[in-house]
Amino acid sequence: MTEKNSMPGSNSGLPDLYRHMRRVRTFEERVGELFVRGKSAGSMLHLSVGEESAAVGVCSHMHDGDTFTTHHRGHGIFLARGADPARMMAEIAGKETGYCHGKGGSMHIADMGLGHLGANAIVGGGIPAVVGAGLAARNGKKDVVSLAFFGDGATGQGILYESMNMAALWRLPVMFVCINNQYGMGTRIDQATANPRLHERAEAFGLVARTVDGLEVEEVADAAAELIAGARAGKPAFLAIECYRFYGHARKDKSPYRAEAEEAEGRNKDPVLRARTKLIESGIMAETDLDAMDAEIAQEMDATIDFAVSGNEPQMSSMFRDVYAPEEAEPEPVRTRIERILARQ
Amino acid sequence: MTEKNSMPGSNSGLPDLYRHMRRVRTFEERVGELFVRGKSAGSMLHLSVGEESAAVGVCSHMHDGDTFTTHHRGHGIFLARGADPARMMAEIAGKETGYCHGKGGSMHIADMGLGHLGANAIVGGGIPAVVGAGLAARNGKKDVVSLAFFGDGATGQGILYESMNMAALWRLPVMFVCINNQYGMGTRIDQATANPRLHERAEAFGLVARTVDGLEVEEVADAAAELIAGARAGKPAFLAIECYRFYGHARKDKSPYRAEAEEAEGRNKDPVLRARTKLIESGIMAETDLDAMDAEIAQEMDATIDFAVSGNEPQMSSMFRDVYAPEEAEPEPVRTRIERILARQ
Amino acid sequence: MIETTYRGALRQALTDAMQENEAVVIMGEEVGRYGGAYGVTKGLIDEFGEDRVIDTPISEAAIVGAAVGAAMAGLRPVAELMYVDFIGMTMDQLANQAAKIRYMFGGQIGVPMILRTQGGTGRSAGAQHSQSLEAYVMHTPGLRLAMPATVEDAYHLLRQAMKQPDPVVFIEHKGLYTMKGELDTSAEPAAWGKARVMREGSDVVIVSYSRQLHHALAAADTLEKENGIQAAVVDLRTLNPIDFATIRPLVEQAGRAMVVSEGVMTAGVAAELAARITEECFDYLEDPVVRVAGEDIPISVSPLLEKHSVPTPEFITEVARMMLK
Amino acid sequence: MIETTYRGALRQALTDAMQENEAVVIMGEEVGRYGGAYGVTKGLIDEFGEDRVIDTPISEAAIVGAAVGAAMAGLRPVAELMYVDFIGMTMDQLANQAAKIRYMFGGQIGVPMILRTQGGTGRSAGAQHSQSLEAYVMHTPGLRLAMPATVEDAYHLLRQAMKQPDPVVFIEHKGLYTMKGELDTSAEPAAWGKARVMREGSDVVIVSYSRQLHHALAAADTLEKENGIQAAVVDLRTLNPIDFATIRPLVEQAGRAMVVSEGVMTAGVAAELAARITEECFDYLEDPVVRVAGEDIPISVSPLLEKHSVPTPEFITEVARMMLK
Ligand SMILES: Cc1ncc(C[n+]2csc(CCOP(=O)(O)OP(=O)(O)O)c2C)c(N)n1
Ligand SMILES: Cc1ncc(C[n+]2csc(CCOP(=O)(O)OP(=O)(O)O)c2C)c(N)n1
Ligand SMILES: [Mg+2]
Ligand SMILES: [Mg+2]
Repeated sequence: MTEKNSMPGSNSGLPDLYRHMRRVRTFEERVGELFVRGKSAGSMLHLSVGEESAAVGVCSHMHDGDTFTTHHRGHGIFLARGADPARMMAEIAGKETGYCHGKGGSMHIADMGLGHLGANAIVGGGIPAVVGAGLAARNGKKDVVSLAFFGDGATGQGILYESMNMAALWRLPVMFVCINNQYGMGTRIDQATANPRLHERAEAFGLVARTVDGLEVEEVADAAAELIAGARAGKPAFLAIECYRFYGHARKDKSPYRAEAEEAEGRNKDPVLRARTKLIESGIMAETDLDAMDAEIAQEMDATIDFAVSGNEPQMSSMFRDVYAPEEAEPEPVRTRIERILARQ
Repeated sequence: MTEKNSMPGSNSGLPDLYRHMRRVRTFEERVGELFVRGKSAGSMLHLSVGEESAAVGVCSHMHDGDTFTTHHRGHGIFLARGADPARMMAEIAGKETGYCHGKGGSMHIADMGLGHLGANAIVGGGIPAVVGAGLAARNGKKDVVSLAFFGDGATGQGILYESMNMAALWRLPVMFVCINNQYGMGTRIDQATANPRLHERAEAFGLVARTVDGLEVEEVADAAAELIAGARAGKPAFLAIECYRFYGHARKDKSPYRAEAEEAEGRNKDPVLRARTKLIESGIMAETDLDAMDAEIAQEMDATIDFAVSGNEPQMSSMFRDVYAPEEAEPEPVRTRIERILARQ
Repeated sequence: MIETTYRGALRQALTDAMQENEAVVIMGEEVGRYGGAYGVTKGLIDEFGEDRVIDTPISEAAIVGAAVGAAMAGLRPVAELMYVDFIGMTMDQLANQAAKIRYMFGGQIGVPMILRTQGGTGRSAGAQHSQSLEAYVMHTPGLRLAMPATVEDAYHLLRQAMKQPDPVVFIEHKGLYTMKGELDTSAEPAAWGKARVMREGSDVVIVSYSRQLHHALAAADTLEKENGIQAAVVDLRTLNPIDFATIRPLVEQAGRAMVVSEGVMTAGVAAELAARITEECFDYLEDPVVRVAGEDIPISVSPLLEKHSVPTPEFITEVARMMLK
Repeated sequence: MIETTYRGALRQALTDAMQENEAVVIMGEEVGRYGGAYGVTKGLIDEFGEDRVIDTPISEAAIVGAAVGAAMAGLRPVAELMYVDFIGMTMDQLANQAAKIRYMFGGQIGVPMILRTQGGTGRSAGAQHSQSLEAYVMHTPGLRLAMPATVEDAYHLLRQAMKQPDPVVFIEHKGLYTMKGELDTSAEPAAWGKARVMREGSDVVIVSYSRQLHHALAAADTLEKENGIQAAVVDLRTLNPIDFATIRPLVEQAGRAMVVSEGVMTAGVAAELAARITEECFDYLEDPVVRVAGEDIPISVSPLLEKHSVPTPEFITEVARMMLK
């Protein structure tokens, strides 16, 4: 369906991981710009800056045919899995040219071609779908895995435990990926639970469970490799990735509930910068090469804004489309109904 | 509100525990009879035979002012907490003379006077209420505890985890009591989860958690004493009690999904018989005294059937009562509405 | 042509669909070894195995959510909700996910799943096991809604539902499972979405569905015998899509219509039917469309109160007489 | 008399109630330190402390369930559901527990809790954050339902709701928070359950509530100015209880009625209003009661599609003109 951006089928090393993280970072920065320019559809834009290693580390071990669901802060994951950033940006702008023709927006992007079963604006809402995808894989004896990505806040939702229990019980090829950025809106994880060692819950349901530090993308990728391989073999898994939400909850939130010192420390845990430094220090890549890569990415992402801004608004006639399958009648518009009844037709 | 049957404020020893267990057992047998005589309201009667130690052991450490919620198999708990078995039986028969005037039935008995915030026909439905009761206790600085009783099947419900998380987070005087009778309808616990060590889940949320063998009522009572005391002091707890559901799920179910050998073994774990034997063997009570006690209980429980059967049906006029508070207008009956509109009034 | 029951017809529909299509799976509480709380799926696990008849934990929300994912991933799940009363736990997955996925994602994919469940009164099952909650579903764009009243439809409507490209909530009535009837599985059923005129009559039109259809038919008999009143009776069969084309000429002829639903009256299915019939047939109506529906109260366990909390044949008869007085 | 906003009036109502009654607690996601997703509870945690303004985990079902238990145990909880769109997760606790406890338990106890939430379109928030789901609540006996449209009612209706003996779902509109208006907190408000005639008019009666009331008022202005049409406009204020006594004489006089609701049309609030007005005023109606309601579709994130998915002032105006042509 969609042309995929080169995403390695296995962890092909730090340069690639860096490149993908940089793409996510830059994309999110452009989303912020889109908003500032007044061109986004609404302000419910949740940037994943600071969480790039989770998206990129995990997705680096996903294969063709694998499926996944994401949450409201899912741009990075989708991009890391190979999405077209221009169509993403257009969707975020609510345009016809976006992935969902302007109906979904930032929180409801999907691409069946890439196995993206959908982002979700309901915290926890996308989690159980992977159980179903896991059943489909099992019954079809397909060697695929299905991953649910969600935030630490979703651990407040009962449906996570219902889903983990099912996955463990049926030994499904499923993995639960909790991106623990320490906050659900203004609530710090220790204000939301008495035990923030989230993987212990998964263990109690019989899953293979780990927590990794998101600062190191290679650690994330290694943990993901191991757990995903296990999940494919019928050992469903849970991976918590510790990171920090660099900015506010949504575009307008300035996080007044966080101390400056805490924020500064949190933003120090920058997986993108860390990978860059490592590449240079270990001599794998020269700073100038990295600068060139970054510049190329910046260009690519600049273009997404142009694409988004220049795209058409959805046609009014599309409003009644896709409530039901194309072969079905569309819902009768209120106007038609009223004209009809007043005309006694 | 209601006169309480003597239920010791603390574990006053095996004779009392036995007596209360026997009362539960005999009551449930009479419920079975009521059904056979065609006098119960419906057939959704879930007998707690085999689970008496859970009800009695835990309730022996509840005090005045404590509150609790129960599940669909809650007769025994309510009785152990001091309910009037005659009004219970009348409710089970759907009579005006029952606890809820025939509106609730077996699965919806409650008595605010005894702190019984209600039985529930929704698996897991009564669990979160204890979090609220715990908040009320905390805010009111009352030295009371609130207990949620539920079955192993309710561990499939996400709301249990949401509730446990809140209780642990806010250090509420709350205890979760899981009566693990090994089955949820026809589903054995190991067919419902990959890890049947249920207390591990509670631990993972930060609760104090234990599993005890329900065969020994004194063990249940001791564990309850300790955990309830902790809960009162702000250490919310979870207690799983292992037992066996002697009969079918509801009155009509003959449990064809269970092997006879398994059932025989399960029914061997009889907490009532065990306590009786212990009383005799340890010389605490003579068999004749126990026989006399049993006979007295049998008589008491026989009378409940008479009370239930001879009670009045609810008045038709009560149908619209108690949807809202008494001072509010009752809902307009359909008949009144139709008469009114056809008469153009 | 075989003689069977509503339950038997449902089971036959599931069996035939599973034989025809490997992708069909059944999932829910007690659907396998137990055979379903009302016995509809009895024996299916033996025939189709545990991978296709899946006993789940008691996790209604995740059952529906898993069915959504399964449907997106290529299966044709038939999820069972033991009682429609439990729909509250599933409403997010049903209304925010299943119903909206096709639309939100710009038509990329549909969610061809069934949620089979049952509702209604009649078993003294109390306030949380006796409800008729189809209005919640009908009010949710994106969800189809089918409610079979007859043995024929228990089979054919379920078969049709299982071929729909969009999610269908399929609500049976607990009071109908033992109802007997003739079934021709190879007969051409009424089209999906078409109502069925069960009885002609030019004095009043009674529009109903599910178990209340039988109350309406019984009332129509009495009305004919005792009062010479000719009542047309329509079985809606599906509430989404809904077929007013069939109802309209009948109401225009009779000038009087009554809608009968077991759901509570206020903001329920009866309100929609009454509003819509009024819109379509306004100039022909002698009286407002009369709503005979469930009382605006919870259902009691007392059999006496339970019975009178929803329309009875006697009450339908009486209302028709009032209308034609 | 103070000049404030809808948001400010809500906050004032909460503040006054909390000062008056120790038992009042607020609980929900982000109600404390964050001050509420829409800022309604800002500052309350500083004034009343963490024990009375309780930040919860993201657990909608348990929030409502805990409020039920708290109400039964003597508190007066005001639970907040951040978006009414999340009501699906709470429907079991709301409809099977809160709504039915008094009845099931034979009147032993009530559940005097509030569920405060907000709904509606206007912020490009997409299909899962823009709905108007009041019909689910209105269809559930035992639940009261209040939906303030004005600054006055943001205060007075909430204060009244907090004195009700039964559970009240209180739905604000996200598009109204910044609306300014005058508020006299000591004024005698319209009685709980009474509708308010916002504007007299003998040509057509427009019945509405929440934000659509303002669309109706704008339309009425235009109709008067441009067409000399006199539209009466009624603000229902509460949908349970609901006040037809106020509406009836207006409709009988005008002979034409339009109901305006942001919720989707089918089986929604507009259906109940249309059915009920027809029942009450049948002989006086020149036309069927016209339902101007949300389209039977999910809400798009595209501002253009979003806007036209629900009634606009222009559309209401146009429909009134069609009715009076
Ligand atoms: C069911 C539900 N409840 C509440 C919200 C409002 N909300 C949106 S995001 C969010 C915080 C989620 O935190 P987390 O899961 O940690 O994700 P993060 O935003 O940190 O990425 C909340 C409360 C929602 N969208 N859905
Ligand atoms: C929400 C919900 N789902 C399903 C049911 C049907 N049901 C009633 S009892 C039961 C089994 C419950 O098992 P458990 O919790 O172990 O209690 P037990 O019956 O063993 O005492 C089921 C599935 C229900 N009443 N409520
Ligand atoms: Mg977070
Ligand atoms: Mg059990």
